[in-house]
Amino acid sequence: MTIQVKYFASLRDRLGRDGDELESVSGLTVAGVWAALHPKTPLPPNTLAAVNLEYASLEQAVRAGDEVAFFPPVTGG
Amino acid sequence: MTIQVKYFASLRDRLGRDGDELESVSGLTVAGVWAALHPKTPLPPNTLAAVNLEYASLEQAVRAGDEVAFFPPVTGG
Amino acid sequence: MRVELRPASFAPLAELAAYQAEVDTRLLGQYGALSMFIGTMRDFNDGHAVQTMNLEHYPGMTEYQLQRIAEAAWRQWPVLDGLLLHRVGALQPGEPIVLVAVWTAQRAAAFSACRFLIEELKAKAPFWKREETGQGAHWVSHNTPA
Amino acid sequence: MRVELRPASFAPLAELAAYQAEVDTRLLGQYGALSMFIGTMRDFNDGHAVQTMNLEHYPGMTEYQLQRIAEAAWRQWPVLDGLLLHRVGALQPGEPIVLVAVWTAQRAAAFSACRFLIEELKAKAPFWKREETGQGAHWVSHNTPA
Repeated sequence: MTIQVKYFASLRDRLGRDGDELESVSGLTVAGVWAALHPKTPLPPNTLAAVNLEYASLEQAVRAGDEVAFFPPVTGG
Repeated sequence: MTIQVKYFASLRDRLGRDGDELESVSGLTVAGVWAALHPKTPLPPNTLAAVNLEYASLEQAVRAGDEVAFFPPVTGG
Repeated sequence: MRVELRPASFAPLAELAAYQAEVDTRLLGQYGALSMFIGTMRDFNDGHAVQTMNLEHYPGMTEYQLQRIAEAAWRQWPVLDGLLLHRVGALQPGEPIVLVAVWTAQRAAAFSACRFLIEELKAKAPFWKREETGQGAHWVSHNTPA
Repeated sequence: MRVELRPASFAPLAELAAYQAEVDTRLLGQYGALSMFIGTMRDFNDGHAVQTMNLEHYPGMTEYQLQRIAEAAWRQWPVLDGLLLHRVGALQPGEPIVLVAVWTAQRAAAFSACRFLIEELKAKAPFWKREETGQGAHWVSHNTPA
């Protein structure tokens, strides 16, 4: 099973796409998802992450079937 | 010239009228207005006073032509 | 800025919408925040059922004090416009008592000025409530603090 | 309690009046306080003129986070009812962005819960603003603190 990865706002514009798919491996974290997909691009400072619609730390474990999102600080309201 | 005196709310009910007129004398204060009109009734605790629509202390001077009001704590809003 | 007493029942959201249309002709694109408060008569107060309420005021002083309170808010925050309506006379439960609305560029000032207006009004504007309950009538002795 | 995203321009005071009518069928005489906030798009932000704005969101997460924020307010204050509407999509200056309304028995809880909702929403709900100015477009980098 795979992990769905989504990008939003300025981060999506920068990456040039709104998401990726990643094969799940054991011991994967949020930071590991980013590193696997963007080995040459460090996670931009202040980037926020979510796993299955909940805010998540970079150390949080990611499992097969999870939806992981990366996005800049929110600016609603 | 006289001083117009007004009473409101529970104080008016207690006194049985909504106002009085008082001949002006020199050196009169707000407390003196009350004492002249109600020599046997001390000013009820927490009573507020106004002179010409502005809140006033009991020591404030009162002059001929002034409008003096006494009323209980306000409860609007 | 409009400050008015209302001797008969009023529809606060309709009044606000009408005033908003006026504000828009002057300020559309400039205000970013509207904070509003409506106080409504409840059917229950301090542990007893209330059937009707009479709101007395001091004609002349009440309007003057409300105006002063508004001016104090305007001095303290960058207010673009405001609306303050307060009922007087005989009210039934569910009827509006007071409407306060403040338009500003940014939200912090709108919230602060709106809250200031209602707290100052409750503390200083000469209004007095008399409640009629099943057990008779009484004057409300004091407002609850903020 | 109603929490909704709006993909097209909406009339916040008309929506509030319609929801108020629903609230009245359930709660008339029980609520004594309504605190409301409307955020509107300005034509000027951070020193530059803004022509249009696009409000992006994260479908699914945005609704879920708004619901969680509302539940947090309900746990913290004795809220009787609430309405939270937030715009997404392309906006012109003067168009409403967000409406927050809270009904409570007494005013302190209404003000506090309304303020909490807007501050939490600005801090946590996944929305992103992209402004178009005469000099091109840019993503708004952060919200101003309260």
